[in-house]
Order: sequence, then C-alpha cells, then structure tokens
Amino acid sequence: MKLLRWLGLAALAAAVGTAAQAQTVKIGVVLPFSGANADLGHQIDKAFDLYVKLHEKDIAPYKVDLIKRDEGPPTGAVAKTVTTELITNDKVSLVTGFVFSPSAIALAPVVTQAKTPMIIANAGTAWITNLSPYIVRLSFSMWHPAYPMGAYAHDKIGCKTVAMAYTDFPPGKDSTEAFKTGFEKAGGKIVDSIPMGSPVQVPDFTPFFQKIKDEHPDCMYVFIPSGAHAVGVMKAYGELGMRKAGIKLIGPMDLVPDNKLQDMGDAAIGTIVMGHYARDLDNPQNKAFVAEWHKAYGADSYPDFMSAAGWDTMHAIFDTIKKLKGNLSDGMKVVDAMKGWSTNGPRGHVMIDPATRDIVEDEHAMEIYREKNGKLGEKVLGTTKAVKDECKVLKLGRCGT
Amino acid sequence: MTAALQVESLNRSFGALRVARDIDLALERGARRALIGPNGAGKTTLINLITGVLAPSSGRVLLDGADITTTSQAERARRGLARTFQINQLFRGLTVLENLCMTIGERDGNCNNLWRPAGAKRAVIDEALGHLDALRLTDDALKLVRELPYGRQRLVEIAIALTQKPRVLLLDEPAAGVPSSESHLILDVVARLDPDIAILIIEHDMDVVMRFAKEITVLVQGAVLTQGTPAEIMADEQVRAVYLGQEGHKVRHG
Amino acid sequence: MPQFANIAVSILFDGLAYAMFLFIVSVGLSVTMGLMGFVNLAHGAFAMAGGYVVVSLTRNLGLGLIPSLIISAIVVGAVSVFFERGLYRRLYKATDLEQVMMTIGLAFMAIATATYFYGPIPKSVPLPQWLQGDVNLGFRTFPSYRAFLIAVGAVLIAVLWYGFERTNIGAKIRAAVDNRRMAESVGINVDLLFTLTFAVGSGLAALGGGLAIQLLGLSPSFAVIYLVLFLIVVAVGGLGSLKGTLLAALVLGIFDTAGKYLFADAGGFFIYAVTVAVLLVKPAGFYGREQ
Amino acid sequence: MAANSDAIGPHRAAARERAAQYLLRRHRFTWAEALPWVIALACFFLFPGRMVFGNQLLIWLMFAVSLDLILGYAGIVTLGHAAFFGIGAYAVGLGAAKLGWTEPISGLFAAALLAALVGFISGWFLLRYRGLTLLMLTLATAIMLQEALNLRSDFSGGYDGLPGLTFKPLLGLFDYDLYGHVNYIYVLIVLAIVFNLVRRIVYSPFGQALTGIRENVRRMHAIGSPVHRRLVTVYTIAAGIAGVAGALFTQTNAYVTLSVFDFDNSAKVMIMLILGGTGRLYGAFIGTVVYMVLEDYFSKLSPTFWQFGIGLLLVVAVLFAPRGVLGLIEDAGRFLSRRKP
Repeated sequence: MKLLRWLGLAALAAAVGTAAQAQTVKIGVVLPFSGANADLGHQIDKAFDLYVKLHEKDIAPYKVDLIKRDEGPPTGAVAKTVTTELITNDKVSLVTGFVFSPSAIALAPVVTQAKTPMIIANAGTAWITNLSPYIVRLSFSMWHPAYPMGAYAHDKIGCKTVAMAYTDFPPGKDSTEAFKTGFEKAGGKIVDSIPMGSPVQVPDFTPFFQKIKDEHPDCMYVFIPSGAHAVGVMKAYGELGMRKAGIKLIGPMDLVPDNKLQDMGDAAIGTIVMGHYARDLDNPQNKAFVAEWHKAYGADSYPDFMSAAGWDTMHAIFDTIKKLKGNLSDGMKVVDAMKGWSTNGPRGHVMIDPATRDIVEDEHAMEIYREKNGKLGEKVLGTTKAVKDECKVLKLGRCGT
Repeated sequence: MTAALQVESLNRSFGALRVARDIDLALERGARRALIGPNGAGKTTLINLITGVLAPSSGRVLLDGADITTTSQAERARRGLARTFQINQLFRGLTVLENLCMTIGERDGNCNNLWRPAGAKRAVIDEALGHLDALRLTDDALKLVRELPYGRQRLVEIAIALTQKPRVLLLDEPAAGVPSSESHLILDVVARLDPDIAILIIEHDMDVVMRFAKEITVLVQGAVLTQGTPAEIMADEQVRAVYLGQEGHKVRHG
Repeated sequence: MPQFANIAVSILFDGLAYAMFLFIVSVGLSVTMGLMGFVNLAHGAFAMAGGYVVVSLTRNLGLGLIPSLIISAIVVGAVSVFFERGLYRRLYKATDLEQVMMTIGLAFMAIATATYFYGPIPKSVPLPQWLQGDVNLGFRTFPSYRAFLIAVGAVLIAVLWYGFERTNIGAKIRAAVDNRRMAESVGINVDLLFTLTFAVGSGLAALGGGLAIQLLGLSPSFAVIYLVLFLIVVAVGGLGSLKGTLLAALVLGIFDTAGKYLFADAGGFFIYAVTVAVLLVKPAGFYGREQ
Repeated sequence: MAANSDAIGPHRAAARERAAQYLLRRHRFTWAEALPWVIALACFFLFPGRMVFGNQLLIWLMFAVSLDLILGYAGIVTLGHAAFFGIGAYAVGLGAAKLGWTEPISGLFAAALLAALVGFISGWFLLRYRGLTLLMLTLATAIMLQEALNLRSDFSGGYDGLPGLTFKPLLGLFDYDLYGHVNYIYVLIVLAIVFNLVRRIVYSPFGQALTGIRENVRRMHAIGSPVHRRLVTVYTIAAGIAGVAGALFTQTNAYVTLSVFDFDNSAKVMIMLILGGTGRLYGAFIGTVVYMVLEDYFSKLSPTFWQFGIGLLLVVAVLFAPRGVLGLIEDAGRFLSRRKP
C-alpha cells in the first residue's frame, strides 16, 4: 500500500508541475449535456463558449482549454467520477459548471482534498458554499430571488395569502422555505404548500393547481426546475383559467426562462417573477450580450439567467487568469483572487462576497407582458440592490455551519 | 394391503365443463395399468390431479394410504410419485447428465447445499450414468438436451422419472411423437421397468396396451366408463362403440 | 355547488383526461406485447417521434394542430413498419432479454437523434384559439384542451372497439392473442397481423405523443421517462386486452390525479401502490389470461 | 451419434468416464479464470489516473454479478434490483451520518444483512409471480421505497443526499485518497471474495437446481424441488450482494442520494449483464467493462450524443451476439470443437 501512496503523491506532484508551467490553463467544464436536463447544460455551455470566443485575446499570451464532461443525471455519482478524473487525470487547474446541487455536494470533499477551485455556474442549494473553502459560486442560491420575493409579494403585489407549489427536490424545498421566511416576516399567510413530484418526470400539473384554485389564495408561488417543467406549469395555469379566478402566479425567474418564454403564450402574461436576469434587462452589457448571443446562435435562441451566470463565471475565471498571470497552480490563491471580484455583467452589477464566496447581485421583480413586436417580454417593476444569500445571513440550518 | 395409489371420487370442473367426474382408481404395488380413452376424455387432466398440478374440486388422492390431496407437487414427488409428460418437459439448456444429476440432487436433498461443488459427489454422477446406461444414453451424456433428436429426448424424459426412484409412476404417452422406428426402444424400456413400481400408462396404441397392461381403465368425458383385464375390455361392447370407433375416427385424421 | 362535489368533479375530469393520454399511448404496446410477447421498450420513442413531427408540421409548415396530429400518426405508423420489418422481425423468437436490449438501444438512439435535430430545449405547439382557455358546461368550467383530449380518446375507443370486436381482422387479432399456435394452424398470418398492429400501435403512440406536448411538454428524453408509466398500464390492464388497457388507464389516471390532489405529499406513491395492489390480486392484470 | 450408443463395453466405459470427469472437473479453477484479476491489477498500475472510474466500474460489476445470480441462473427477471443496492448504500450512509458507524468493513456486513432481509421479505411475496407481472412488481416496490425515503427527506437527505460522509481508514491503516487508489484495491478485494462466493453457489447442487428452475419450472415441481424456497433463498443472497455493492458505492463516494434507487440503475445493470451474457459468471465482467468503457469513451467523444453510440452498440450486439459477448465466444467454441475429429 505504500506504493499506492507514492503513486498518488507522484501523480499529484505531476499535476501541480504541469499546471505551473503551462501557458494554457486547463479548465474542466462539467454540465449535463445529455439526459432530461440537457437543455440547462447547453444554456450555460453556449455562454461559456461565447465568452471564450469573444475574449480569448484579452488573456494573451495565456490560453484556456475547456475540457467538457457530461454531468450525467442529478445523482452526483457521475459528476464526481468525471470531475475527480478531470483533476487527477486531465490535471485541470479548476473545474466549473455544475447544474445540479448533488454534484457540487458530492464533490466538495474532493476539491478540498485536491485544493482545486470549483466555480459553480448554477447549482443553487444555499449551503453548498459552506462545504469547502475551494467553492466559489457565481450563479445564485435559491434564497437570492425567493427571499426578497416574500416581502415584495406581500407589500407590492398585494398577496395576503399564498399557496406554494414546488417540485419535490431540495431546490424546491429551499425556494419555498426562503419565500415563506420573507413572506411571513412581511406579514403574509401561507395557506398551502404542495410538493409536485420528482424533477425527473414532468407531471400533469393540473391536479395540484386545481386544488389551489379551489383554495382561492391571492397568489400562487411556484418553483420548478427551469426545464420542461416551466412550460407545463404555464399551460396548466392557463388552462385552468386561474388568473381569471383572481389567483396571481408568482415565483423565481426559473418559472419563465427566456429560452422557453416565447412558447408560453398569453397564459404567462401578468406573471410576476423575482430574478437577477431577463433577456431584455436594460443595461448596456446585457444588450451587447444578447446581441452577440443571437449572432452566434440564431434569432430564435435566447440566453436565460443560467446563460448570464455562465457568462459571468467565465468572465471571473478570465480576470483571475489575468490577475495571476496564468499561474493557477495554487487553488487557494485562485479562490482568494476571486474573493471580492466584481463586474458589470448582463445581470448588472455582481460581486463575490469575500466572506461567503457566494454571489451578491441585484434582484428584479419582473412582469411578463406582450411586446409591440408580439413577443413576450419581461418588464422590471422594481429592484432590490446587492442581495446576499439570506440563508447564510440568517444562518439557518446547514447555512449556519 | 393398502394400494400404492388410491383415487377416491375425484371431481374437477373448469366453470361448467366437468373434466373429472367421481373418478375412482386404485394402483396396487407393482400394478401395470393402462388408462385409455378418446381425446379430451381427461386422461392427462387425471394425471395432473393426481400429481397436484391441478387441485380437485372434491375427492381424495392417497399415496400408500396417506392423504396427499392437499400436499404440494414437490412433496408428492418426494414421497415417490413420479410422472412423465405428454410433451417433453426437460432442462433443454443443460446436458443430459446434468438433467439426471439434478434430479438425484433434489431427490436426496443435496440441492439444499450451496457450498460443496456438485461434481464432488462421484456417487451421484455414477448413479446418473447408470440410469443413462440402462437407456443407452451414455454417449449423449454431455450433449445439451435440445441438441438430441426427439426420440432420444423422450428417453431422457423417462430417465428423469426413473431417477426419482418412484413407487408410483405415471407415464403420459411415453412414445408420443416418436417415429415407430424408435418407439419400440422406448416401449422396451417401459416393459423392462422394475416390477415393484406401480405404473399407470396413458397410451393410444392398442397393441402396446395389450402387451403391457394387466388392467385397463377406460375414461370417457372425465368419467370412468369401465375397468378390467385387456380381454374384458376388448370384449366390452360399450368400449368398442365409444372408444375404438373414436379411435378409427382419429386415425382418419392421421 | 358543494366543495366536495366540486373536488370530485375536478378529480374525475382531470383524471379522465390523463387516462385518455395513457390509454392512447399504451394500447398499441399492450396489443403488440399480447400478440407476439414482444417487449418493445422503444414504444415511447415512437410517441416522442410523433410529438416532434407535430412540432415540425405546426411550427415550420404552419399546419393546424389537428391535421398535424393525424399526419404525424400516419407518418410514424408507416415508418414504424420499416423498423418492424428490418429489426423487430428478427427477434420474434428471441428471448425477452434480447428484445429488451435491442429496443432500449433503439430508444437511446432515438433520444440522441432527436437531440441532434431539435436540440434539448423542450418544445411546445401553438394551440388553435378554440382549444385555449376553458369551456363552460353550465355548472362549472373545464379546460378546453382537456375536454378535447377526452373527446379524442372517446372517439378512438369507439373506433378501436369496433375494429377489435366487429371486424374480421380484429377477430383474427383476438384469436392470435388468445392462442397464437392455434391461430397459425387455422391459417391466420400472425406475422402480417403483427406488422399491422405494430404500425397502428406506433401510430397511436405518435398521436399520444403529439397530444401530450400540451400536457407534459416535449423533450428528447420523453422516449424513456414515461415508459414505466406505459408498461404499468399494460401490465395492470392485461396483455393484449383493449378493455383491460382502457380500464387500467382509467383507474391509474384517476387514482393518480386523486392522489396528487388529496395527498400531494405522497403523490408519487399512489400509481405504484395501485399497481402493486392490482397485480398481487390479479397477476395477469384486469383482463389478461392467467398463465 | 445415436447409433454409437449400441457400441461395445470398453467404448461405453470410456464414454462414462469422460462424462464423469466433465462434471468432476467443471467447478475447478482454470488458469483462464485468473485473467480478469490479472487485468484488473494491471490496470491499477497502468492507469493510476483512472482509478475513480475503475472503482465505479468494479462496483457496477459486483452489482451485475448479483443480478446474474438471480436473472442468469434462476431466471428471475427483475427491474427492482436497484432497491437492494440503495438499501446497502443508505445502510452505511445513515449509519455514518446518524449513528457514527464509520468502520467500513463492519458496515459492509450490516448493509448485506439489511439488504438480504428486505430481499427475503419482498422475495417471499413477489417470487410467486413471473414475467411482466414480476417485472412491474419489483419495479414498483423499488420506486415506492424511494418515495417513502423522500417523504422523510429530513432523515434521508432526500435528493440532496447525505453530504460529507467520512469513514474510518480501512483496517485503521489505509485512508481514502483522492486518486481512489485505496478504494480500487478495497473494492477489488471485496469483489474477489463476493465473486468466489457466487462461483461456489453456481457450481453447487443448489446452483444446479436454480438452472433447473430457469430451464423448466414445471419439471422442477415434478421432480420434487421446493421451487419457491430455492428462489427466495437465491433472491436473498443476491440482494445481500447488491447491498454490499451499494455500501461500497457510498463508502467510496463518501456520499449518497436517493437517486441510487432510480429505475435507471436497475435497467442499466440488467442491460450490462445481458450484453455480457447471462448465466455465465463472467458475462457480468465483460458486459460491465464493455458497456462502461464505451460509455466513458463515447461521452468524452461527444458529451451530448454519446447515447447514440451506446444504443447502436446494444442493437448491434443483439443482432450479432444475441446471447451476449460470452455467448458468442461460447458458440464459436462449440463450433470449433465440432470440427475436431
């Protein structure tokens, strides 16, 4: 067994060595390219590629080499295998991507042991960043949109009573928990909380919504993974004529991802979501971003909040490469370099909180409306500036540790 | 002395269709009884009832005087009641030798052993080979059953039943589907069986029946029409009317 | 009207709509499995294909939903014949395991192919005005699309019932399902029957897939994620039984809806609990032949 | 051939002996059987960077072996085998998280026992059924188990799983390393032990009886075999082994989520086994290696479309190697031996 140790050390040394001299920074990209959630992976991957394409020259003489791996199903197992091997075998300087929280959770011990930075571009379970000092998150935690939505729904939208419906997996629980916390603090009343099956299958939402319809709350807060589910929710909501029945649909931006918004039809109009990004968010960086996106991927392909986070993620990585002069051998240095990093990106002004290594971003309340050109758009009603992950602020449950 | 096998007023019906009506039948030790009757008379059904594949609606089955009406197929087999099937029921994917070794294993309870290799008991293998020898199957011992010609598969069918060391043996048309060129081989085997075994044989070929059987039971529409010695049966007018006529009819069908 | 009645009506109505979707997709699977004992795990792939054909027809060629659905069913049904002749035919005599392996393989290939042509982003189809919103049946309103779904289901049931129970071919199919050897011995060309039922079954699956877009959305993995559901319907209904499949679809659809509505926390549980309960009592399903 | 059976004494004596020797020797180890293990060790030194993958592969292999015992030998077709994998995985997961039971080897035994227990109970009820019915019953049972645990996600960790599990060093000596070297050897040793166990069972009289049940259950009843008892016994054993595989999965990943119960896992392990060849001991080896290595290769080649490759592999395999890769080899062997004088 001594031999094993020796082999291990040797390989590790080699890893460090090669990374040190390389002019090319190897970056492991782990996203769900196949399977039921493939579209989420592709939304981020397109942003990565786009950023690299447009900004390669900025980091000359250094280059980046993206090694892409399939994150597989949300089990953590596949992600853990491929990512560990990206570190041990492909000797990447850092790993990024990660749509599913289980992947990040499973990998926390690995990146800690390997001292390899893990730059999360989506996985949203709040307490992930507490699992390892090598984890940095540029996307968001479920709490970022959901918590402020609580107060906003009560004070501005006028929801006195709310029924919550969520896909029965951790992000769903987080999101509803966060909303509940904010909403009740503001004095609202939760009348029901309905789990709507696993994230794997898109269920027939009608029974759940029919129940809520019969309960007549002012508003219905829905969280679903922003894949095939989103469209289903909107259809069921429309079919049941719930808006006519006076039940407003609210939720985090996952409810109306831009790449599916145009499929949602009139049913979506009037829906109010809280989120840090929308395709027609009005800031110059975003205008440019969207324009470049359409140029690269065609007029009927839209970036969504995941793409925006992906874009900023790659931006942060590039800035770090510049800052460290291409030497990313020391994981802790990389993480330190990212602490406090900030930029004006598609999402507006974002910053990495040095204390939590989690993102700080503005959250916008946005209403879906019909644009003059007939397309559906999102109109910003109000903005909460510099929102932190409230779960960690309040030190709730695992967020406290 | 108690009969090796005793069937008392056995009944069974599928919905309205009564496939067994008050059947009484006794096999003494060493009996050689033929069960004849037109197609659909319920001959195979009777065997299924005796062996426990089917449960009777009413009536009793006794093996050496012990009531086995409700005991499982397997238990009956372990108590010495063996059968062959009209259509081969063999372990086609295994070698002939394995077919027999397994039978011995189940008979002696070796198969409860998960640890000792099956091949470790030379005695078992030798016994199996003995049975194969008796049926001239030695050369096929290592062939997969499904690779054998039907006639020889038929022999394996019987070999398995004999390997069970039964006290009562029920043979369901042992020579069925075998070209007459080979059928004599099978019937010789049947004729040479251990005189202590009580045997009930279903057979259509009257010559065979006459040669083999000491008693004959005639079954018609699930009920026993008559029983008796071959001579009596041949003489019986009813039998000629019902059965032999039917047989002629059958022959025309080929 | 009183709350509980209102709830009951909701459950029955939504359950019925859901049941129709289950029935339309599963019936073909049931008959083909009953007829040839062929385990076709690629059935969902045909449904998925149907869905995408509808997407192309409505979005790219601007056809209406109804004609698109019909065309898609026919196209997929026709195409399925090639698969049946080219691949399935070789495995009639094969073991279930081989059939499982090949058809799962086909499903995988279908998923990748669909991803290649349509991308992984879920698709949806534009609905004609009269299918949006809801219809008022006097005592309360119902979503129009679901009413439509139920109507389509009803029509199909009528047609299938007639074809199955009243036509010569239907009689042959029933005979073959009941006892294949016998059917062959009296000169029924079972292989041809199978090709026919396979095509019709795949066509229906395609139709179901097209109709499901509005319910469940459509992405490449549609080919497999609902497969278990269809198999359950087939097993509970009984292989090769039209009646059984219908009854199973109704029971499962309504129970599932009721479970989601009344006991959302244990929602996922119900459909499986029902399945186990039924199969423990009736191993061959509602109208299956006991072995 | 048949004619020869009328041959004279000495010839037949020879035939007898040949037949006897075949059964007497069949269960003995041949040199060829050392090959997989040699290869496994060789890989350890050749691909030190791939040990995490190798580790996963070995775990799946063990899972497949357990399935082969019931599917390949007893002919029990199940789509719920992941249930036992999951129970084993959660046994050690919860043990470590809630009870602080972090000693790995005793954990394996605990997992095996628990999984076997559930296997025994469920088997007792379900193994009266066959075919599609059994398929659906096993599948439904597994999913209901998953749903039940998700209902108590406060306890099971739900689909976010039980994070940050830590286990004591093996035998108090070897700690788990990032490169999965210790894990690989650990799993390999356990696999060797488990496989030897399975191999013994397969060649035992009990194992023969299982093949009998697979080949012709009616006849088994007729020769007095307690079929149900045999099936429940082997099902229990297989469940225990699957449990061990699951336990290793949790220990070597230091993590487990409810997804271990997924239907996909039951299906995947079955496909891998069929691909390699059922009822052939080493079919599980070949199937798992071929499937997972190609999956790994394809998914690196094209993270998006790799499923096409796997699908094609399966279809082609069915058309050209219907009884699995090993079946193909076996047939070739028979074909050649026929040619021999």
